[in-house]
Amino acid sequence: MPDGFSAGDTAFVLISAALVMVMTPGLAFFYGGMVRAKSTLNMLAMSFLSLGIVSVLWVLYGYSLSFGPDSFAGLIGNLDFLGMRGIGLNELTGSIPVTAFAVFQLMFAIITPALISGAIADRAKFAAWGLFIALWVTIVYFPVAHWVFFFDNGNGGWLGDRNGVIDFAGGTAVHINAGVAGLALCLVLGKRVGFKKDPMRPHSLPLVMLGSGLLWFGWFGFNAGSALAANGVAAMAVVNTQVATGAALVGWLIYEKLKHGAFTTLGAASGAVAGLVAITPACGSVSPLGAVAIGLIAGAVCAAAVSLKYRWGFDDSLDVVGVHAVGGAIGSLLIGLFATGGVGQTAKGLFYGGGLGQLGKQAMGVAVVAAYSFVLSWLLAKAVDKLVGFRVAEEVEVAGIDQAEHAESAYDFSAVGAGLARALPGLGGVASAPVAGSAEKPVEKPAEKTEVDA
Amino acid sequence: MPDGFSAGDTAFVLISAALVMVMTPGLAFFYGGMVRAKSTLNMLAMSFLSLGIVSVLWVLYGYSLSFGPDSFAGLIGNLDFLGMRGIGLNELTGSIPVTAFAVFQLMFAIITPALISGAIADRAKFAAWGLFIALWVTIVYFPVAHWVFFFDNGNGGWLGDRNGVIDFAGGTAVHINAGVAGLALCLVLGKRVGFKKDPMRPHSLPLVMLGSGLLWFGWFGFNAGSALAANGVAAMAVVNTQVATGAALVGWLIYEKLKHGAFTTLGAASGAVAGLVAITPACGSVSPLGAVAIGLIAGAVCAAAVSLKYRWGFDDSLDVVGVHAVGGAIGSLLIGLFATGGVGQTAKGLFYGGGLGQLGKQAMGVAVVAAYSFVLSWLLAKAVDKLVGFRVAEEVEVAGIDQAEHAESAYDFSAVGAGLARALPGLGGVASAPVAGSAEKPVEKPAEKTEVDA
Amino acid sequence: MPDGFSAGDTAFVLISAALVMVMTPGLAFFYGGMVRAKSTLNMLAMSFLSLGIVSVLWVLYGYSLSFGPDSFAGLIGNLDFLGMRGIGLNELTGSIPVTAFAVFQLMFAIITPALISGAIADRAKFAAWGLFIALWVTIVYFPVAHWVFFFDNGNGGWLGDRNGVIDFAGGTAVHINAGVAGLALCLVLGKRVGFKKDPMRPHSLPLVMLGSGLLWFGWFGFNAGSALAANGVAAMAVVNTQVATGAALVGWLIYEKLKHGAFTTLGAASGAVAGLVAITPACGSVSPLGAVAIGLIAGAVCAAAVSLKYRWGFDDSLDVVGVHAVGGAIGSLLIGLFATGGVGQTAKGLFYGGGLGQLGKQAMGVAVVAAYSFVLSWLLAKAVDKLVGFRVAEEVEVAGIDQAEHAESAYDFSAVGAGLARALPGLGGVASAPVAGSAEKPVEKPAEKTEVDA
Amino acid sequence: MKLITAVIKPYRLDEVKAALQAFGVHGLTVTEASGYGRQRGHTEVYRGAEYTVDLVPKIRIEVLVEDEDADDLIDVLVKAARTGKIGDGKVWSVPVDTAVRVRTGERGPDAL
Amino acid sequence: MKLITAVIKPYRLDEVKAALQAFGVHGLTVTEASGYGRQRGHTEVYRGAEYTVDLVPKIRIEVLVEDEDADDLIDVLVKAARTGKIGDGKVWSVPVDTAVRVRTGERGPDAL
Amino acid sequence: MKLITAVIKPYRLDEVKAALQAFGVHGLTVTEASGYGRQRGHTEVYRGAEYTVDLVPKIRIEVLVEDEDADDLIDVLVKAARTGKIGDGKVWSVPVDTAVRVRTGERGPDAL
Ligand SMILES: Nc1ncnc2c1ncn2[C@@H]1O[C@H](COP(=O)(O)OP(=O)(O)O)[C@@H](O)[C@H]1O
Ligand SMILES: Nc1ncnc2c1ncn2[C@@H]1O[C@H](COP(=O)(O)OP(=O)(O)O)[C@@H](O)[C@H]1O
Ligand SMILES: Nc1ncnc2c1ncn2[C@@H]1O[C@H](COP(=O)(O)OP(=O)(O)O)[C@@H](O)[C@H]1O
Repeated sequence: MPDGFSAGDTAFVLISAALVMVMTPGLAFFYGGMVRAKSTLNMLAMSFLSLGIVSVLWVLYGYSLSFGPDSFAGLIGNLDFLGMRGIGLNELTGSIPVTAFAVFQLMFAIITPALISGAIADRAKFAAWGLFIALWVTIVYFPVAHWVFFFDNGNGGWLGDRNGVIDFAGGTAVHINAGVAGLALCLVLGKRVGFKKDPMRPHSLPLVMLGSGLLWFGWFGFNAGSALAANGVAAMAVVNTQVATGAALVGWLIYEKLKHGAFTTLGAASGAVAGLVAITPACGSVSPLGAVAIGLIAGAVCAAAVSLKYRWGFDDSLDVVGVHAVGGAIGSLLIGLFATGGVGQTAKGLFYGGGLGQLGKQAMGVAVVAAYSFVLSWLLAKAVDKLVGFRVAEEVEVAGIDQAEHAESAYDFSAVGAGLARALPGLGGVASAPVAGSAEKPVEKPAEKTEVDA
Repeated sequence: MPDGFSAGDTAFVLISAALVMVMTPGLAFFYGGMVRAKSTLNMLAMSFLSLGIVSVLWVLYGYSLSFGPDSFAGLIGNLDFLGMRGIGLNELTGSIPVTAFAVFQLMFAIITPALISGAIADRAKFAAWGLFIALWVTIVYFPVAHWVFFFDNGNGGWLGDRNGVIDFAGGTAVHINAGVAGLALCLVLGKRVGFKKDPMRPHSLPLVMLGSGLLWFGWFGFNAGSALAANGVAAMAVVNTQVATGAALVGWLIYEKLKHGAFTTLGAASGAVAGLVAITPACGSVSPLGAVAIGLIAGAVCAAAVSLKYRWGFDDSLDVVGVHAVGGAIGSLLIGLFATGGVGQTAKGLFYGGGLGQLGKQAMGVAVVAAYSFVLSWLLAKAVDKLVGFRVAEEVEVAGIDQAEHAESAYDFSAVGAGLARALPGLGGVASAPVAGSAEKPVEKPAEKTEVDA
Repeated sequence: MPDGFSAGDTAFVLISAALVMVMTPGLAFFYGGMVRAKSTLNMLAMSFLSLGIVSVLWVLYGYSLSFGPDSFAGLIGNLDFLGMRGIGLNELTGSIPVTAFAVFQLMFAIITPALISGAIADRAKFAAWGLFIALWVTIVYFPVAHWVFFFDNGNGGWLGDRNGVIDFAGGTAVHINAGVAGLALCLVLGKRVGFKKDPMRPHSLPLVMLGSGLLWFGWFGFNAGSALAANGVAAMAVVNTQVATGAALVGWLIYEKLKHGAFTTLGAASGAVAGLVAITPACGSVSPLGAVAIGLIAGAVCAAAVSLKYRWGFDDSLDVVGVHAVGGAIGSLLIGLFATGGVGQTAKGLFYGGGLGQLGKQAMGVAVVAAYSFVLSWLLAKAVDKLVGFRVAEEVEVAGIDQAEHAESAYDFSAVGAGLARALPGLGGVASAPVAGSAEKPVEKPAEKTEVDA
Repeated sequence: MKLITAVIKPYRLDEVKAALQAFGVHGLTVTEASGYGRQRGHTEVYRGAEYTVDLVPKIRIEVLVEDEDADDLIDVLVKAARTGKIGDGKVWSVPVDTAVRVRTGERGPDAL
Repeated sequence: MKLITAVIKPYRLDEVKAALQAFGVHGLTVTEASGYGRQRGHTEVYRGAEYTVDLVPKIRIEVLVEDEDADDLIDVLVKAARTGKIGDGKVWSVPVDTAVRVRTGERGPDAL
Repeated sequence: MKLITAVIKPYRLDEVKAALQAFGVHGLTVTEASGYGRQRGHTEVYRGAEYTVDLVPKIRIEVLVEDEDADDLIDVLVKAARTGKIGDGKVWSVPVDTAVRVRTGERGPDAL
């Protein structure tokens, strides 16, 4: 390998890429456990589909648009790396192979659209969702990643490299971006049947906890891996990620106990995620004490934010806005207060004698990404809706989208065996008769009719 | 540590070993979710048993037979390392400790027999399965691993080192080997009661998705770790693994939608695994675009292959043949077309001007391993059947093998508490009365009789 | 980075920290699957709460008390690092950043109290548990970690550094410590309602298996990471961890089959954990063959030990004593027999010509930690009980603690949708009417009354 | 007294409950069930396999009422449960000798 | 013959089973159910959302008995199931024309 | 009209369904249940603990038939469900005042 190469750094980034990859299944479980049993599979599949589509697009043109040499004013990369060709096997970026950096960043491009899916749980046509992912990463994510993550000493992305907006691991590009897109989508698709009336409680909290556990685990790769080296900054990012997350978990539980009278496990899981989101942009700028403060604030504020949807009446079903948009904004802005100047960046925050300068830059970054993401996401969602229709029929939603879109039900705990599978809900078979669109062939006319019998 | 040692490479291989280890539980969940609730535990336990037995045999003689100095013509290792003695603490193979290489390879020896278990779901005696594992790794896996994975500049295994068959991470030694063995076993054991009549749908697709997620995650260690160093080849292996898997997921879903009319989550999970299998031998030889092509092909072809069992009437219950044998063969053969000569090996495939030479070698490797595995596995299965009987009684299978072989049922969602546990299936207790063989003592005669009351 | 820094070692320890972190969710699932459905969430939340509270305390003073310069006779660290201040970003301990070491050790401080929770399943007030965690880590864990893990060439902790007690990764400080504390707690809280009468079988064995799988996976970080470098000792620790665990799984299954007539999956999962516990202190001292021996012994002995609670009548609900206290003691003592002197330490055990010296030291270490932990844990539990009451009301326990303490139920497999969620247990909703304390507002008087209707 | 049993489509439960409340019946017992009838069933293809599914989920409701209310209650139930589509279900009534309220031991009409 | 049906609180099941044994009834069939009555229901707040839950879990027990034992059996059931709290449930009895033991085909009393 | 209720072993359900079809009954309602009777129960040892399990899973089938078909139907049911082993279950019949088809409102025989 060429000079400047570090096997240690490469090992760290490659393993980090694997850790970030596992966050997407983790997210799938986190979301999948929160919906009702009858739409669990659709929720899981929405995240897994992103693993499929984005991986392919990344090779074709995604990497090039995001990290190809800047083509204009730090807005977008060029097409030098179409098909990921022209990247030498041992060519380096910093101390690691370019391919290692490319696959690490691919994992970010995968989870970002997956995060959006929580806002439109139970009601989106699967094919339409796939189309949306492809359009959204192309028109929203790839450019924004270029703005924020592409550094080329001053000739890189306009937010990060050119204007000093600090986003260590994606508070703006990933979380605000996805959170605001989620808001746009749930406005375009409208509310679920029974929103505000039915409880719509999580059907499996252990699945939610599994998701949050895997997210927490993978997030160490997400945050520390963003140092692109196994060094002191990476180590500090691990410390900050852990303690901010723990503090946010505590913060959410306390808020909840005071407000609603119980410590819920959903609160613990959500608090952890809120902390992970908030520390994402800041983990390379703050001290452990600063991280604890950011965590406590993010936990409590997000706990309050998730009930806004009931007040304002938008059905952000799984709180993508309340956790990712709000949490991402909190973390990005608090850098302006807590940045010590002594970790990954030299910029100081207000509390460390840095004045309001950095806070201003952070606010600018938050505003720009939020605005761009909201407008474009709304337009794309409208376009998809016009083209193929984004939302399933009400009867499909009531019967459970899993049957209609995937011809499956998530569970069958039948004692009798699959002969009774879908038919005995009491047995756990999350039954609901097949619905037009599922992989079914009626035996005879009357059978046809039964297709909506549920 | 001695000269040539690399802490970075060692860190990479040790973590990779941990990643490969977690694939076996992942496989257990992937398979366990696919069977009916009444035989879930047996499916899980079959994989975990491999973690137990193979680990012990590896220390005793497995490592030595696989990676001890060649004893004859590249067919098998010698006994120099019985008990893993005589391996210096800081002795190196390449840039890492020999012990690191040994434990990394152990994880491969563990998952390979576990893969086979999917072919005989719901019906194999647990003790017989344990006996089979011990015999199979000894007589089939250890030699084949020597053929394919043991390099000793020209004096190593006859397929890989001596005849240039390319198998970067185990397309032949692991997947074809296990897939073909699965075929042999399901022929020896025969079909499940109700095969082709009962739906036998997965009892928990979230569990299947969890398994596929953990497999995907661990597979980065499986493939990239096989570079035995954190370098450019390892990085390319990570890229190829990710994009081929994503492409295969998409390929399977598309095939399914066209053929059966729905995108199933089982299809998404299976497609991902098919892609992982296919890229395994090829990830060190092809470009990202080549990997995408291999993934799309593997996804679609395996999706078609899994229905052969209904046409030809062999009960490969969880599609070990359709996914692992077929997928492994696809990947191994496509190296002959897509090898660029510029990644881990210099051999070029047909599309890169290498002619048909490599394709021929690959075909030879596939054929040899398939033939050896089928014949030996069939004989071993027959032997085990003669010795201790391989299949449970029909009434046991109908009542659910978990009760008879493990004296447990997988779930009990009873609201009343375990007093009603196994008794109220409606409560989720995957009930079925205890069956002879379970850990039960009848209170009195009539109780005896109830042992088949289910 | 300064001289002596190793990116490879740093990558290894940082990833190991992530692996150890995921053990706590893994433990949550391992325990959560073992309880009845109606108290699953409380079990999960007890572990997650440790992730929250301990992370914050570690930053505030925990790290300093455990690893700050010794303040007196190797008993406790000083306050130099309050708030984790005064630690330079690139300051090293050995070849890695101090912060990397600090976060790695934090993960140990998190899982240790979490381990205790299994002893008091189904019956502890959540707030009281939180208070106990805070007190226990402060008064028990931080000092004991200092005794065992703090090395400062002879001026470190009194057990490890000053008296040569060998504990590579926490057999005493973590497992005996937690196991004995669990005994004290279950004595203070008393038995569950229905202990010895109701079956109280695991409500989800797949969840238990998931937990054991994640524990096994993470344990490689726990044990090998304790080498604090990616070297030969770390590699040997990985080998020993894997083979001892496999052997213990086999040992437990064999014992069980002989004693009770069936191979249970709970036995496989428990055996694996027993092996992991036993090899923890020894993985840096023994050979692979020694590790296999330790594993077989630990598996069989722990399998026998878990039934003592029925004989002696203490309700160590999830066998924290039988697995962690007993397993930890076995591993710690067997070092005195199996230590080769050629791995991480030079001290030889009896079987390697080292005489009884080391065995004596090990016995001393076990006794000291056990005694200290039992007495202090008992006093703390009593104190918490006096202060806020440690145990929930009997009716709450019978109805299921999840409703009362978390206002949730773990599952709802309702086909109808959440409208029937908690109400149709047959649907899997682990129903039980809300209980005073949950987040509920009665509509009207009679509603009040229903709060105990379940 | 009569015991009215209704087997209905799961998602009609809310309407039925509301209708009963309105009618003045303040108690009922629900169980999950599944059944088939006219619609007989349909075949499915899943992962290349084809098979028949003939049971669909239903909700089973039991209500105790006094004789004179029985007929009206049946009408209320039928109206509330009806979707007009096949599989709407059945309602039937059987005579009850006696009913008791467990809490108080009251018998007959007072037990309701 | 009579069919006695009891809807009780889940955690009373053990006591009821014991009482029936003592009374000399050696068979029964249990189903999970849920229901509401006097208690009507309550509202809950969960993650900022407020909604009503009006069904609570119950256990439904069926016992076939000979006519002469019916009344005593009802009393036994009621006593065993009672907690005195609202929601204790109901017990009712309906006439049975005939009962058969599947294993032997025996009819009437012998079938029990 | 009669309501025939059968409590059978779960894995006999397929045979019973087939037999009913053959007999010409085209509708039925199934619920999961569990029960005990003669067999009383058995003790189990699990992880060193010993305890009694006395309920085993059953399937509960309800069929509405016209009076004249009741007896034959019972015979059909009993034959199809029988395994000759203890725990085969019970079949009983109760009189029905009236039955209604929800979809159409048809009453009596037409409702079936
Ligand atoms: N003879 C019967 N006995 C008991 N339940 C029946 C009977 N016939 C139908 N049912 C129940 O009524 C439901 C609807 O009946 P079906 O004939 O399918 O529709 P419809 O009543 O609209 O013609 C069935 O799913 C079954 O649960
Ligand atoms: N009219 C009824 N028909 C059928 N079941 C009823 C009826 N009224 C009550 N129940 C059942 O009895 C249970 C308890 O009744 P409820 O009125 O709440 O308490 P109580 O009987 O103590 O006044 C209810 O949950 C329901 O399952
Ligand atoms: N008296 C009864 N009332 C209601 N159900 C009963 C009664 N006796 C038995 N059963 C049901 O019939 C099932 C089989 O009865 P059991 O006596 O065990 O076998 P058998 O009928 O073959 O003697 C029981 O599990 C229970 O569900």
